[in-house]
Amino acid sequence: MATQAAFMHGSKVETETFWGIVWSWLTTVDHKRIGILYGTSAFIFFLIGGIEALIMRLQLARPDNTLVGAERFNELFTMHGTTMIFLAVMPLSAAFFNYMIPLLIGARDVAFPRLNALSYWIFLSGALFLNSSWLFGLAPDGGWFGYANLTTIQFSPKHTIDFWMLGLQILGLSSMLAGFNFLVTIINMRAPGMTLMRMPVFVWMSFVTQFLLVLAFPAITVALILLMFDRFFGTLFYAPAAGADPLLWQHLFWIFGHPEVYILILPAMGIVSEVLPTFSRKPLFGAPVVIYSGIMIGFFGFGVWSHHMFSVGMGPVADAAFSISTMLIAVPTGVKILNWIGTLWGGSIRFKTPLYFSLGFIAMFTMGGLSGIMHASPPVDLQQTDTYFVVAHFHYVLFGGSIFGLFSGIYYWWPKINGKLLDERLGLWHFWLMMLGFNMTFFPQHYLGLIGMPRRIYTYAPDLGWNFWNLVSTIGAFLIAVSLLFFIANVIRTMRSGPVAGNDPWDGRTLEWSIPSPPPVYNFARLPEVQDRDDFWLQKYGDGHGSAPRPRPAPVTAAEIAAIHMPPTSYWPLLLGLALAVMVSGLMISMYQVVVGGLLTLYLMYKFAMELHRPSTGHGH
Amino acid sequence: MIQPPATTPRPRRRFDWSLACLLGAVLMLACSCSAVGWNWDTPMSTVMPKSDFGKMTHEIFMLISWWTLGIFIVVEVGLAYVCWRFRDRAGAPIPKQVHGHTVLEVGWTIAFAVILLVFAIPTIRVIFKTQEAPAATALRVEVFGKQWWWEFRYPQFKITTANELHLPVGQTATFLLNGPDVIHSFWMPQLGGKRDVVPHRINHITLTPEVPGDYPGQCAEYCGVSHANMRFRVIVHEPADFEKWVKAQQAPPVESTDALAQQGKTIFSQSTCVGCHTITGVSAGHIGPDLTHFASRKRFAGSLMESTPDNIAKWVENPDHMKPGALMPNLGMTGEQGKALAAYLLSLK
Amino acid sequence: MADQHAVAAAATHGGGGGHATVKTYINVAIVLAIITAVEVASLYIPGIPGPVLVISLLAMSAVKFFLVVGFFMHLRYDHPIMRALFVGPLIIAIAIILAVMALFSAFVLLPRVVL
Amino acid sequence: MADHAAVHAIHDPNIGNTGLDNRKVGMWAFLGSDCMFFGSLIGTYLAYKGKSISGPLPHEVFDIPLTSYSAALLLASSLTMVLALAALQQNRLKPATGWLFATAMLGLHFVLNQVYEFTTFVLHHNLTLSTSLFGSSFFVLTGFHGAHVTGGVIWLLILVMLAMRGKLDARDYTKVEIAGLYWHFVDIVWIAIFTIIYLIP
Repeated sequence: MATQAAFMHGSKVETETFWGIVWSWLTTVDHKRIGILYGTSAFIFFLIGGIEALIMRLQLARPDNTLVGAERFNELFTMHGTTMIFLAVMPLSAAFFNYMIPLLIGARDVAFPRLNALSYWIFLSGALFLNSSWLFGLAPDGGWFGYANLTTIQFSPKHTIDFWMLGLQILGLSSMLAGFNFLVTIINMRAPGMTLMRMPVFVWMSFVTQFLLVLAFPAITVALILLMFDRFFGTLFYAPAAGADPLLWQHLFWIFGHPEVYILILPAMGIVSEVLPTFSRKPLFGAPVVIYSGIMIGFFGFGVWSHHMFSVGMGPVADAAFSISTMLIAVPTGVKILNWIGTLWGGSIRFKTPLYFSLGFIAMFTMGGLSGIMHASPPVDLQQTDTYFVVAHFHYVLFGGSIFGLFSGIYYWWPKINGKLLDERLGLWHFWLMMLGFNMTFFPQHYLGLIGMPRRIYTYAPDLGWNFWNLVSTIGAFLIAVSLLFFIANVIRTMRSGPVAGNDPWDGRTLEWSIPSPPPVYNFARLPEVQDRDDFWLQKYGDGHGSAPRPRPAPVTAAEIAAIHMPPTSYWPLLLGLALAVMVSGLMISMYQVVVGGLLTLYLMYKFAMELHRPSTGHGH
Repeated sequence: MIQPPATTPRPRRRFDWSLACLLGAVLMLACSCSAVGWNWDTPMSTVMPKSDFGKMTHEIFMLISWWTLGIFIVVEVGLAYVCWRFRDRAGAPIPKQVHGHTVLEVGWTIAFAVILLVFAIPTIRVIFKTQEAPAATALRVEVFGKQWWWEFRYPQFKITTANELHLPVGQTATFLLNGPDVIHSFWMPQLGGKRDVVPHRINHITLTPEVPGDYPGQCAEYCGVSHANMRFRVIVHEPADFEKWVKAQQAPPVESTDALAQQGKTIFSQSTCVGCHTITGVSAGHIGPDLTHFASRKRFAGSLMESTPDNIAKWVENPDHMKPGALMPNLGMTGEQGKALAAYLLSLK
Repeated sequence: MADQHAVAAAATHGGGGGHATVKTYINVAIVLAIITAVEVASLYIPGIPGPVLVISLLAMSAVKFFLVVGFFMHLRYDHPIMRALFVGPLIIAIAIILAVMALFSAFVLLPRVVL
Repeated sequence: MADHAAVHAIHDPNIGNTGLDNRKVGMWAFLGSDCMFFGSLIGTYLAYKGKSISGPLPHEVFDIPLTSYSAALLLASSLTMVLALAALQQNRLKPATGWLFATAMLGLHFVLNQVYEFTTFVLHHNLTLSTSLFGSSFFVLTGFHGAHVTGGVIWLLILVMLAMRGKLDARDYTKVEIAGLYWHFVDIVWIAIFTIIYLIP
């Protein structure tokens, strides 16, 4: 390992001194390290978003409460939504894309390693930019959906919306760059023999997600650009007095926003589709159907956006059309759930923490999906939209779904990433407390919504029958917080003294379990020849229809390892991420800063592009 | 690099009693909480429809609810059963590697599609039914959602009022929704809804209240600082009572001869109040609520507070303190002036 | 769409698959120039009914679009993956433009009252 | 392309297991994404078409002959771009550099035409970003296209510079090819804008 580590960076420096280690992380282009950076940042932002949620729940614990005022509450729900979506769930998924996709497809890295680093640094600069608004007392307060024309300069004259609007553009850029990178990686870097239909289902769901990322973000980018021009340069896109229709924002936003929902859930579905087969020791039931369902969901995802807008008065024809398309999209989703249960059927189910979280995913996501069908019917949706019923619905999808799925992935792949197994006992405490806390928080919100509690209100009157279940919901939220303490304790304990995992602690089915934990920098000393979706399982056990396990390949020689070429480190991605933040923040400070930052960004882009042009004559590390 | 299949017998897992006890305790707590009851008949309940619109909505809601509840139970019980039945047993062989079942896949895809068809047909019927053009006899009410209060105008009666909507029972009413500032949403949970108030676009919603009563309503689209405080009330009258209300609103306001009230009137007419508020015969401002019959309304300021002398005095002293972000400026009124204004306003029956 | 033009081009230039030659490029450019000229000229011809004009303009620009994509961008010679990566999003984009247009002209349901 | 890939498969980290070049696949993915970007902008323009309540109307300000000339410039630049690539493939560096330079100059001419057009609108027709919905949506849509062209011109000029310094030859075919893909895309966006915004009444 020591020789590998030295080899990894292609030079003698670092891994010795503290600053050497820091520098090696700042300049890394290794997909695994970038994955860890994404995961760690995302978890921190998850905690920040969680604290915002806890303060909101405290405010709502009783009627006419005065813990935080109206302005602060509006900031909290705006930042909670924005943080959880863009800074927690998406980057946590990105962490898995980064770390696992190359391992699952048998590649040594992503297609564009430096672009990958660039995505991360742009993400981080956008995330810090957005959250720096708290320091200036200018936290965004327009809602994560930022409906125009409330966000125009007339109704939001302070810089609050600017932080949100510019921060989201930076984050969108990061997501799109990562999206292109993973699209190319998945299309072009699969190991020999891994046809598209032999690709693990997590990779498939990620593949669909990347399409959604690169096709949905342009729509919100345009919406945000129009808003930016309205706020800074006096255009009239969202000015009703000039004949504009503020619904333009809603359409552009939800053309992005609905695919975004699938961007948040599909990776978790992919994780569940890996975890269930491993722990029931059976292949995924109807894998092609699960894959096609994912594709259908992705495709239809672009045709249902207006179901977020049934109350705006689109007219009966549009209401009916979007209602039907929304109901259609429920079919592939339901099919997936039954296929997961079919995977468990007839298996030999080993109850380990990752599986608990995956089972939790199925149980809770089912509920979120079913309440979603209710909103697909516009008349019902008219009563439920903008009430706590919807809050309950999408938390069942995004918390009960995405977060449970992502935690399943964390427990599942932790030994691969860190070489040590997380503690099962603490893991179960985490799971059960989270499950209880989650249901205690969000189940009563269905009821609260049905008896008329609207969303986004910082206070309510005491005589509406909402008091008791709001209190229960608040207690549940704190239970979730406690469950996360168990997770953090688990992580700390495992880092100090966890059992060593070995290559294949779960008796896994896919390629990542065939290599050491943690994997060497080049992942695969020899690129695998893939014959099946569960290739590693077949190597170990044969296909169960008489074919014998494959003979073990010859040991890898030192010469083979020495011949592997890995890309050198690069500091341009980091600098480029910083320059972009300088340019964008200039919009709120001075146009000179925008120009200087813009020229700097262009220059750094040039340097970035030229770094590997003719590497033989360039600075060979 | 490939390891041989694990053949060592797995140790029997220790049962975690502390976790089980905790789970049991919380579960019992949850059950007892549920025993407190789920009271559906609350002031803003969406499941106690009091109009034709609400009832049509509710029927579909109940249809989908029962079906989805059924599916939910089947899936969850099925999941639990599968987990129990196929749990790993010591020394069990590798299970049969089943890859799928085409007939099953086709079967449940069709089943889902059929169930959704059951939802889609009544849905589409109700969509078109509730969005028909209203009859000419329908009562027209113009609804203006403003940051953060509601204005209601009855063009055929030439009445303008605020935060209190009066409707006759059994008569179809069409609401024309409009607003001068940002997007709001007009929602009367017990009567049905909601429909967004989008600036410079006329939206409409038509319904027939069927039960007299006093129902709360609220803005349902986030509209800025005091979104939570943008409430209103709907009073559904018997037709005769509605007539009476219309007559009273059309009449000029009755002024009190009380000295304090007269003092209040002087303050009102000599201050900037007149720039924003209308009181027939006194002022003609259009930015704030019409105050002509202020005392006929039980609540004020986005239906936030009861119209008591104390509340009104506090409000005019510092509106922002009572309703964060209130657009009515702080006019620097003293406590005395506030009391006088309250007396005057409460005399405007 | 691209295939139809490919067929037409193959007939004209006698070259099927493989690389486009310089001669092909020049021929395509000539066709593009002619179509553009016809497009602009059609604006100045009086008496063309509106819908006919709109449809023919759209058709002509679609032909130009796919000529450039197919020949200059080599898409007709390239791997199907490239085609999928471009044509798929293009279809979604066009569908969304059409849907947005429909949604924006179907809104006002009742006459506007004057504020 | 297949034989091209086979030669480089061993050495070139940009060639994937499908034999395709990563950068080219990436560029096509980006162009697909950019379709959505311009699709949203064009959708916005069309949604607001005819909704302006003041200011000049499109047909009052458009200078069709000038814009047709601009359209012809971009089409011509697409031709010079493929000629540059054809020359580069045969490693005829001088003509390749020349055609690349010609492409950049045609692009620059287009941008200058647009600057002139915008200036005329502002000075002679009183049409600015804040005049009307038409002003807003027209300037933002065509402005973003112009920004794309400007970016392309800079890209091409960098390639020309590299070629003049002897740092660009047939080995860099793919680098020039993806620049070309981007350039042609900018051209086809203009084909759409020209018809939808300028020509259709």
